[in-house]
Amino acid sequence: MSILEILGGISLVIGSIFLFLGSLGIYRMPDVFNRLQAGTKASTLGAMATILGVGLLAPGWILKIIIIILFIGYSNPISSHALARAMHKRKAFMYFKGEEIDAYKEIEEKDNTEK
Amino acid sequence: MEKYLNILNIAIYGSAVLLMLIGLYGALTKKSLIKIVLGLSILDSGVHLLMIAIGYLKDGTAPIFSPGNEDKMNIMVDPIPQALVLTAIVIGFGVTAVALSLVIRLYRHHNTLRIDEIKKLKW
Amino acid sequence: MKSDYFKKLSFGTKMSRFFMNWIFLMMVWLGFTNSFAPQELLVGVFLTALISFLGIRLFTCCDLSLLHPVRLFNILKFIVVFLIALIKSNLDVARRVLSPSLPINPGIVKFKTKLTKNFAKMVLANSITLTPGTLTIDIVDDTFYIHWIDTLTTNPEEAFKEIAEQFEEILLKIF
Amino acid sequence: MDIIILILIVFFAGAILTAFSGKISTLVQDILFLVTLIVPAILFFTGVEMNTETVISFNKTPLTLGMTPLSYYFALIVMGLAVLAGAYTIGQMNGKKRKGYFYLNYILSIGAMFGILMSKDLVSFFIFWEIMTWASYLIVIYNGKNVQKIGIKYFVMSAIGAYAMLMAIVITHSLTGSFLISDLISGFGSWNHGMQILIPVLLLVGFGVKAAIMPLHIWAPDAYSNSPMSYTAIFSGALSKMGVYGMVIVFLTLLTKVPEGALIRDIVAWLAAITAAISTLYAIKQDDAKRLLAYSSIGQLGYIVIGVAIGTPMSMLAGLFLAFMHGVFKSTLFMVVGAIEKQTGTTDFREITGLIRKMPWTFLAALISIIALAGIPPLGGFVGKWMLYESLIQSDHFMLVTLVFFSSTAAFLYCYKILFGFFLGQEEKEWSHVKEAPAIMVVPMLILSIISVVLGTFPQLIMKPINAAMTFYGMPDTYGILWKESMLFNKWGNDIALTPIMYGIMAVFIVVAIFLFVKNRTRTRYVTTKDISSSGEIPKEHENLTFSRGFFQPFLRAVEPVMRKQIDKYMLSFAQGVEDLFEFTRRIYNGNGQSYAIYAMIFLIILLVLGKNLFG
Amino acid sequence: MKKVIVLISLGILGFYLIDIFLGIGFGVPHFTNGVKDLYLSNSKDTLKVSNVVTAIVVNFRGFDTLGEVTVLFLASTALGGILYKKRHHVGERSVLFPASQVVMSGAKLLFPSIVLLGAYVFIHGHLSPGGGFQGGTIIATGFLLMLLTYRNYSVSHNRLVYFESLAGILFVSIGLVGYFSKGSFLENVLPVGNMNELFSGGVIGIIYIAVGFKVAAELTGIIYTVLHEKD
Amino acid sequence: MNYIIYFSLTVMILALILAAIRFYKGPSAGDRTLALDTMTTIGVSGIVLLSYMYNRYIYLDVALVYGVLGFIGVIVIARYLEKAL
Amino acid sequence: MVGSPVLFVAIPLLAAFIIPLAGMMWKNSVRVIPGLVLAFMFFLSISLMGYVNEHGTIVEVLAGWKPPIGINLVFSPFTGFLTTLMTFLGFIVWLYSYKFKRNVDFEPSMKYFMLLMLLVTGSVGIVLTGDIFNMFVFIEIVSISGYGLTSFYTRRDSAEAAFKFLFMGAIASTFLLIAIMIIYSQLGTLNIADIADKMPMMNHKLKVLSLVFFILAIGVEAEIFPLNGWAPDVYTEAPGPIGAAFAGIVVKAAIYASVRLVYTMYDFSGAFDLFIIIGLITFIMAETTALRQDQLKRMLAYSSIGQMGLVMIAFGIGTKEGVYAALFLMFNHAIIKSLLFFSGSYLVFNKKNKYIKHVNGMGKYLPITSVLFTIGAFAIIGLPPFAGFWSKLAILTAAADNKMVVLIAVILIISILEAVYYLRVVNRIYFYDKKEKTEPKKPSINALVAMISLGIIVLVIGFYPDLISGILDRAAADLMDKGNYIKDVLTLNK
Ligand code: NA
Ligand code: NA
Repeated sequence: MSILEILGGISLVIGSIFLFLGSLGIYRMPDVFNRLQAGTKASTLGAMATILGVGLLAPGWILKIIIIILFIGYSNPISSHALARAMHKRKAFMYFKGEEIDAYKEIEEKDNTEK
Repeated sequence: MEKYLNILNIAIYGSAVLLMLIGLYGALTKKSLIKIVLGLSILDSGVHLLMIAIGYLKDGTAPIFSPGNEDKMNIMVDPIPQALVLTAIVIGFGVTAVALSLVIRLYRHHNTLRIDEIKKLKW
Repeated sequence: MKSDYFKKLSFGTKMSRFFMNWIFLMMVWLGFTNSFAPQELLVGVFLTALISFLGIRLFTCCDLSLLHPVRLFNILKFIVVFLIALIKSNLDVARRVLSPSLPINPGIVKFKTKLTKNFAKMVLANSITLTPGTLTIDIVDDTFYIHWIDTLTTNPEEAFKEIAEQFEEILLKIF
Repeated sequence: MDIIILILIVFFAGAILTAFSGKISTLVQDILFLVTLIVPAILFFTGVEMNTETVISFNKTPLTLGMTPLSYYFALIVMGLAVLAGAYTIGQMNGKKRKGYFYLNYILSIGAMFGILMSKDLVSFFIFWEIMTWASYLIVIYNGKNVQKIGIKYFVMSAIGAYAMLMAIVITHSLTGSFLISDLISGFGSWNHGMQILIPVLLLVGFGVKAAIMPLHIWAPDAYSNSPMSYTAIFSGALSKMGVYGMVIVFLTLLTKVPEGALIRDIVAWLAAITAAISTLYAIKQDDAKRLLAYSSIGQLGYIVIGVAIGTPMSMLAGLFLAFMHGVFKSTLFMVVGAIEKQTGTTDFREITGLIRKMPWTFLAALISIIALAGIPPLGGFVGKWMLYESLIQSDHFMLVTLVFFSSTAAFLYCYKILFGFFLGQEEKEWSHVKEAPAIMVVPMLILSIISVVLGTFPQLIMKPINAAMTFYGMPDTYGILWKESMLFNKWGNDIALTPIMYGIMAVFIVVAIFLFVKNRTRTRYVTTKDISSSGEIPKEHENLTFSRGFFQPFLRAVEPVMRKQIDKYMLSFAQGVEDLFEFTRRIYNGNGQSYAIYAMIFLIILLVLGKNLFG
Repeated sequence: MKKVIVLISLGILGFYLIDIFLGIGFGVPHFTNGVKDLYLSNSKDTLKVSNVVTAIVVNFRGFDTLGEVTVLFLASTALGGILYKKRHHVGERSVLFPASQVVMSGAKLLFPSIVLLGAYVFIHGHLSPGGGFQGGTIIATGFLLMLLTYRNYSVSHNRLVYFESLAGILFVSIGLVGYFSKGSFLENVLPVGNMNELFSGGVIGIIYIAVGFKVAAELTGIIYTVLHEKD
Repeated sequence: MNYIIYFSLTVMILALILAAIRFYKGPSAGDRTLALDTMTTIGVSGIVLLSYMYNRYIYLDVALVYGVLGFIGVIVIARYLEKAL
Repeated sequence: MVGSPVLFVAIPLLAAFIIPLAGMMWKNSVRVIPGLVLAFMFFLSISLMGYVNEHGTIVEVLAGWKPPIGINLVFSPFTGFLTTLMTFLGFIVWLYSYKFKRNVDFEPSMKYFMLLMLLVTGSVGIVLTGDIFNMFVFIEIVSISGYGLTSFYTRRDSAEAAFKFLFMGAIASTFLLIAIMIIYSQLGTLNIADIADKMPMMNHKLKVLSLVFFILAIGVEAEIFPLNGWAPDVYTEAPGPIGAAFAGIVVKAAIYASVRLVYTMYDFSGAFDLFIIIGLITFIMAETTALRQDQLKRMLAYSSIGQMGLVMIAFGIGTKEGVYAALFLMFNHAIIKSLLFFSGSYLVFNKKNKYIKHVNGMGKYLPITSVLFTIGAFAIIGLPPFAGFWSKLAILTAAADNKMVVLIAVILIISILEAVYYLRVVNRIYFYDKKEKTEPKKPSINALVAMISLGIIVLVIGFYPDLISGILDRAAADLMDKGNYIKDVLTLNK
């Protein structure tokens, strides 16, 4: 067993666990924003690690693997952000522990008055 | 009788047929134009699944020769249904696009998506 | 709101952007093909040149100056910082997700950034999204609105320090 | 080129030329019209030879043309009438709109009738039959009144007839492999029994429509009275004879070979007799001359069909003779009514009166024709009816004789009505300006009247062609046996001195006529409201007081129960019911796409379930 | 009532369908001397195309594909007709307001790569699971991304038409070249090369490139038309 | 090594199930989209892993295209959700 | 050989792709090129017919792969006859609509003529192709062109009609795919000749069920009852000439498809009875429904459906005479119904709902159009000596030869209804007074030329049916000879 294979295996295991944690976060968190928080981070890292693991196991594929990793790392935060903004604009339910802390409200109120 | 007992048989064909029936049900009973179009799409997907399933060969691989599997012709799944389904999908897409554009126009004129309110051509 | 599309570009800028784009796309092409076979490279060179040429006005973030060694160094530095943050954030997520009580105190805070380039802002926003407990909701001009899973402060400056400072420093050197 | 084809070409080309020549001048159009009718007549009388055949070779369906003695006989009627009525038409159509349209269809229908008579195969027979039907249909709706009702009724009945015929034709083809009439006749005997019944029945339905036999007659009164009178003359005189022509062939050839032939003969004869009786009653009831004559025509056709259907040599002789005579005198009467309509604008007995001095020649023609029609000696009608009675008695159809005799007698009533309604009675100021019809209308009427008189006196003139026609189809040669000079031989072999009897009766009649004529001429009687000349009816103040109002009321009241059951009312309500049914089928198409898809599903499932059985 | 009828009908239909297909069987060879084997061997030996599906789609049954391209072309034409309004106004917009700065910048950088990916997919159609349709679709989604993100990003209509038409002409012309030089429409006229190299399979690659461009232009046109369908 | 791959696959399937539950439960369209997006991400990883398992390099293309389409799909839905269409 | 069958598809598609470019340079080219292409197709078809008469069926191989590997096109006396008919009608439709108001605008005009051209191409493709899946593709080409053309006018109802059409079409195409896949799964081939050759090997149950799915799928386009609910709406809402194109071209192609199935692919005779049953029901339902219509185009639509039912009956008779009659009916129907749609459109041109009552008194205002409509009406009723009579005689004779007496009776009875509703219209044209004040629209010269040429054909064929009876004979013989078809395609020496 080469060192690459060992690293790859570790990467695979870690990646898949984080993928699971991401899904668990999505499952457990109370509102859509917190779910996005969990989903973005954990599943991005999870996917990147898993794919990297494959890349380490099959070094001949590494260039394409890198492209896929980069793509996931680049696109996932953007899509999460887009979704978060959309949900805020839709006034989706937002969980607060105590009082409401929402600095973004001012922008939306301004938008509304402009319309 | 044994054909009914094969789980994989049931699972694949059953889900394809179920998909078709769900699509048909939606298309035949829903009142919203969008839902009808969706129903047609689901119906299409069901058929595409059915087509693919027919070409499948147990333990078969994709019909693509790459270095190393050039002699595995006998375990390749049937490529023809795949080619056909490709065509069918594109055609289905075209039809769906036209359908949606018709829906848009109907909505533009009638301000509703309910087919029971769009009845200029009834009796 | 006008986009870059309508700006007039000098020939030099154009060429610079074109080559930057070409290099970038060629790298992507290598990734796609995963091969150095001459046929693939030949096609790739032509194809990426064509796409870069057609997209000369719009689809460029940067020009060749990005390849300046200092910048390249900073890019590497940024990646390291970012990866550390990413791993930290994931551990943070793991902790919150796995603890039965869901220890969160969410809220949306804002702060201002000194970055001017849109692309830089985007990179910062993405970095923030991927780092512990924060998620970019929106950028309006130079104000960032951040969803914070554990709101420590609502003061913009403090929030900036807490969330974005380490990235912004490096990004300012890159762009 | 064969002369028959030449005649047809002259007809059809002439029809089109005539139709469009109206753009040049009306005079040219009129002349062209007459020429198109006269030239074929001349060609026919000089050139057409018996028993020749011409084949127009369409490789799928060769059309065969040729003349038989029977068709020669009928062609005599058609061609002669066409020319006379044609001349009359020019007068009548003078100044009317859609002249080209009328001329076109007039000539087309004449040409088609000629074609029918010359057809030796069933396809050309059918084609010409249809052209005739359509041309006459277009004339029926010519005046644009009640187009949808009368026109469609005529069309539907014609189509029922034509399609029954067509069905017979294609079945014939499937059985003999040919469309030739001669093949039909020769092969018919060997067919299976069902077809031997079906084919004649279908053909008889087809011919029965044109011959207006009950219950296929419902189109006739409306169609006759809705057409311009000059064409009604053709309708009644020539077109209806096409049905008779077909029936003659069927009865002479096909039905002689089937055991059920006798039954079918009796049924047709009875239907014809009932037709004759009932339409006579209806004729009596009419206040409009056109409708009266229409019903009268139907009744007369009944006699003819009885003669043809019974099918003994003498009855056939009677039928064919009456067919000719009816063509002559009924056409004249329609022309008379047409002339009156032309000069006064109406044909209602209740409005017109006392035209005898205004239109004397017309009156003369009317008088002669009515004598002929009523079967009063010495004119042709009498001879025909005598033979008919004789043949019915000889073949033991006593009930039929009674019925025919009854309607014959009743016919006197409406004959009286025509004469009195129009010509006799008081002159009214309203009609003081009326003049005699133009010569071009009067002359044909008079010519026909002369023919009536001549044939009444010398029936042997046409007995010869009739005999030739009958022997051609296998009847015994009766010329010189049943009929010699102007002698008719009866059942007991004695000759009846018909001519003296006829002249005697004629003398009496002329005396009466002159008496009436003179009386009315010298003493115009003004009636008061208390006058009882209206057959016992007490006129009301607001009615105008002519003889003709309320004619025969008591009689009509007596036969009312019989007449109340109008067959065409049943037919109409049947048609309405059919349309309602279709309204129901229409609603299956409810406009809902999902419903259509559900139909599709149900259709699919039916096929899935039945598939195994369907495909065997 | 309607639903009951539909349910019963669909139930029966479902029964028949299941019965048919279970009878046919899954994952087992159905027939012995079908054309499948001919396709596999000819693809490998004659055409030197590794992706047999591509060989079928572009060569063996290339006529289908021509029809398929036509269907798409027709759909975009029909759609344009259905949603046709008098000339679009100046200053029209594809979306009501732009996306956030992040998405805009992100899309801008990503777009050329997506186009490249699409091109990659259709250029390697004969080697990989890709092909003209897939590649064209990817490019079109790239345009979709741009149209959705920028408020007034406009695709040059004429340029779309050029691409679409030229690609279509190319496809048919290749077919006609085959017809006139080899006697059969769409017959391969180029050397087939070696298996698994980029330049292999003769005209298949070129046709797939044409298809890719055409599909991309058509789908973009469709997206463009639909997005501008606002009053 | 196979055990590791099977372990990873199993965990991924569990993750998929959790995301699917979220997709089913919603409650908002955003939640569903998020769940779908996560499923896409897991799916991409899964395909990459499978392509290693079957040793078929060409499946990587599928993963890449799948990822791109998933991303654009989310953007489309997000734009729709913020009523920009 | 002057050309090749593949040009029927290649040239129009090439043109379709060139037209947008050409349109940028010369606007009118978007109208002119489709006309040229359609004319070319017609002449190609005629020249190939000449060749086929001398040398026998042409089997065109595509992509250099012999059947059953590759797709092939079959230009035989039968398919050639239909191709000639379709391309001719396509050209006439083009001619008729050349100067339509909306066709003067660049964009709609381009779309209209493009869709029309591809509608014809697709129909020709259905007829020529020797491959069952390829036929599916062409069916979809025809359908989508149809959807586009139906909703061409932006009146609101046209979209409704098109949606119904699409709805049925989409369901139909699904079942078509299923049928094709069942066949493929059993025989491993998609080539029609190969399928026909191997059909005896197929499991009987699957054979029956696949045919059922085929019938459902093709029946929608062939407008058989009860799958034709969409058709009247489409005929009403589509532009006038498109009604003619549907009746004259699309339905013909669909009927061809079903005939090819039953006569060539499948090997049981029970299907013929099904043809008669379906045809008869369609005929009766459509004609009785037509009787109760108050809109002109709707009436024409139902009449057209009824005629197609008659065609199916004729094919169902199953003898050469029956096929001859069916082909004759198809020919007549194509020509006559187009004439009726063309002239009918002008009779109710400016009216919103196109009620039959709007034709009142048009005889005075549009004399030529009215005469042409009348000729068409007389011809379709089967009045001798117009063309319709010969086909009616042919089908009746064919039925009689097979002892189908009841069938003859039913056909004739229903024919009376048909005649009645046509007569009602004709009567209105000539004998009613025009009520509306709007000026009737005079047909433009190109439309007039199109209508008159159709009218002349009706008259010429009526007076001299031999002109086409030879062609029909050969076509019928060709269809009946299944073995020859298989041999022609599968033993190709090319
Ligand atoms: Na994510
Ligand atoms: Na993603």
